[in-house]
Amino acid sequence: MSKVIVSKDKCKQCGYCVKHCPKQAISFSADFNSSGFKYAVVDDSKCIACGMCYTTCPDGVFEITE
Amino acid sequence: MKEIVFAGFGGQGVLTAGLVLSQVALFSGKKATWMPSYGPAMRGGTANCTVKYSDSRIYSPGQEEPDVIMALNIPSFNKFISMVKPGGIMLIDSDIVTCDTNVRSDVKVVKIPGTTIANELNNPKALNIIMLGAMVKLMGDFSEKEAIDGMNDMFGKKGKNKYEAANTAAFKKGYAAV
Amino acid sequence: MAKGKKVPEKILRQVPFCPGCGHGIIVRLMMECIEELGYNDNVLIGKPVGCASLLDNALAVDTFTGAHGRNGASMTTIKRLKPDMLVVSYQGDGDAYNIGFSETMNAAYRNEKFTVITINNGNFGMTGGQMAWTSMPGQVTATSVNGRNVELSGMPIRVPEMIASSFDTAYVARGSLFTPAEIKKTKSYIKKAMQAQIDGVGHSLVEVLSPCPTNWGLTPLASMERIVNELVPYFPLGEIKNKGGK
Amino acid sequence: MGDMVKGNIAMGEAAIRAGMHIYCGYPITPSSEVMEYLSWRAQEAGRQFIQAANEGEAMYMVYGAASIGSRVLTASSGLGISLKQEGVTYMAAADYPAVMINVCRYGDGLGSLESGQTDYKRETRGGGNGDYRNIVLSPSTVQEAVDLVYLAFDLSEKYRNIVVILTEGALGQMMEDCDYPPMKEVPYYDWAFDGKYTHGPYPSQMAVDLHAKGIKNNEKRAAITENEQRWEAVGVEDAEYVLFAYGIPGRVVLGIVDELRKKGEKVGIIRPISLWPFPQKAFDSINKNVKGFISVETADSGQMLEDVALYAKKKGFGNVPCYFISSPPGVPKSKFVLENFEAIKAGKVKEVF
Repeated sequence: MSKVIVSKDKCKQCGYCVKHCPKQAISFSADFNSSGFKYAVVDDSKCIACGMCYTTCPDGVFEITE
Repeated sequence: MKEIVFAGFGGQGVLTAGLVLSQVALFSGKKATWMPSYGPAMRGGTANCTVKYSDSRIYSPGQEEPDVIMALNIPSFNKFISMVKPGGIMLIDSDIVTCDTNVRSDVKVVKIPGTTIANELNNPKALNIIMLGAMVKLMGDFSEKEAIDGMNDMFGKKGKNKYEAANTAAFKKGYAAV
Repeated sequence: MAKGKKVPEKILRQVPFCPGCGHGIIVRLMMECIEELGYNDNVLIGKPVGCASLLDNALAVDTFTGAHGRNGASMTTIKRLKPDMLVVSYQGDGDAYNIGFSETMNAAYRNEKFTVITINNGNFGMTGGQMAWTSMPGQVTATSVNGRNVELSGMPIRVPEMIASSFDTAYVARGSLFTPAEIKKTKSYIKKAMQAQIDGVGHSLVEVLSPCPTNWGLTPLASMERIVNELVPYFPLGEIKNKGGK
Repeated sequence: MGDMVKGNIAMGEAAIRAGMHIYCGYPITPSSEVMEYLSWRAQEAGRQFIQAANEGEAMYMVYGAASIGSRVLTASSGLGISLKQEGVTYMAAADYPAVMINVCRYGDGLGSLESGQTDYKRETRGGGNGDYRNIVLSPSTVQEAVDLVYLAFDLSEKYRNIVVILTEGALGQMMEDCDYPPMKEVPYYDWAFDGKYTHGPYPSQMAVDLHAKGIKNNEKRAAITENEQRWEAVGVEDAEYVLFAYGIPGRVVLGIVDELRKKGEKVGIIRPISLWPFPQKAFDSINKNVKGFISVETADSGQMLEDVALYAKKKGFGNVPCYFISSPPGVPKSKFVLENFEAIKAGKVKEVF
């Protein structure tokens, strides 16, 4: 079963993943990461591990495990 | 040490004639330098080169006070006649340099009808070699055979063996003309 | 159907590009292509002057530090002396099309068998958003504060089309990043460009329309919208030339 | 005995013999024969050759070629070398080796096509922005040009430094016989990019401590200064006047000194072969009671003269007047130099330093 791992401290809050997630499974956190950004949070119950977030992310925040 | 200037207009082969003389000098165990005029002079107008040869180290390769000058057109004669060393020689093609050559009493002007000889040989491009033959005779530093061997060796290395007979004939005519 | 996806191991660290900057995506695509083509241990990337300078120490492959605009020349000799090496020149539009126009065009003119990836973000990013030859008519930049006046500065330059139509090169394409599908297409262009080099077909160039949210004064998402609405109509996407493999 | 060969062509052949892998250049009188020769000779010898769109592009080709550890040569003249300077300073920043031949033409800007020595300051001081020096070697005969080009590749690699062969139009264009050194096949240097990331990151200037690197480079420059001074000296031990001249004027002045000494005049010459490092050790043999130093240059402003004065001071000759003889474009005439020398001796010329 695939799963998404989020490196929250790499996130710069651009929002590309939020926009392009086909399941609307990604939202921004309420708190801030170490760089001061609200970071991407994945709702595992909605995620299908399609990898769109990996594809659109400029900062290598997402890893999809096999 | 001897200093010789070869001067004419571009295409007459004066640079080549000078090179042959320098190569002949090397061939006979001397040191030699060849210094061309270059740049704008290559593209029309007069062309000239300075050849020096010596039994010992040659310091300046440049024009200082030539022992002999070969002039193959009037502008070259006019430009260089004042430069010849007192007692030196001005060698001219009398077919081309038709101006008054009686300019300096301390310089011997040697006139060769080079163009006429070249036409007789049916080889108008050989003017430079004919004049070179005369030059070598005047210098007296190299035998006729030594010079012809050196010349043919040089052209042979450039892959121009096919002109050997014609060059040899031209050289001999010039050598015999003084 | 799900497959694992991980940033290539040759990317050592996150690069400090601005939030939403397209460089991060394009660098990843480039490194994915190098890895997938099996060239991780036989590759040299030409790094330019500009925002891509931030790649310092970020990539675990040989990375040549070029002079501003001149990598078209430097990559030429590297590729000629090391013909089996994959040589990729990663350049911004200011680097490749402004200051390095001569080197870029001359390398293409000679059909040098290396790959150029140019990031077209319509301005000079690193120096603070000045006008580039790729800036759009009317675009406000640090050196065109009233909007680019094409009467004085000419219309935006389309170098890929110039190269494709003028020189006997192997592959030219233009991609963008505004949807996952466009990103995947762009990756396929980069891969085909590298393959053209590997096959010895000739010079290849891929331009990528990329957002510069910081200097455009837009959010990342609005920047992507601008690309769709304003840039794509002038800089059409797709393969411009493909001579095919050997 | 070799055949008569043009200086430019002899230098091209010497580079091939030295294991040059690639030549990148753009033609300019009076250096073009280096390139014309290598355009076919490089291929014949299994090496490479590129005609660039301009001198700057050629220098960035040199930069790329050096980065993968190849032996690379470029040649140009005067203003062409000016165009290369951005690349030269990048090369210095990266500590990349290369050999660059300047067949100097006379003058500022476009200058003339005639032979000159007006680029001395540019070559010996670096030429581009920053804080570096190129090793500069200057031959006075075709044979010496061959030997120095051959040596230059080794020095360049040893010190990871550009070596400039600063010669003149006259030497590039003239012919003399020479013997060539043996043919070398040299592998690419192993410190360079090999595509495998063998040496780890190679950061740009912005990512390194430039001051620390500069201090380290001072050590390199000190080693070069200690090890690489080259010169020819005649008659300096008892000389009342010592003339300084390099390149073609160097051989002309050697002749003058030879002639004067035969007449019993106490005159000497130092002919620098390395211009940077300047051969300051040559001062150690000079007569302590020398009356004057005279720099003879095919230039108007006395460029090497400044180095003569500088090192005279360093070597304890600070009170010895330094004179300048400015020779017009071309090969200096012995008579002209002699007349000027006589005028200096007669006290008719004011010293510059």
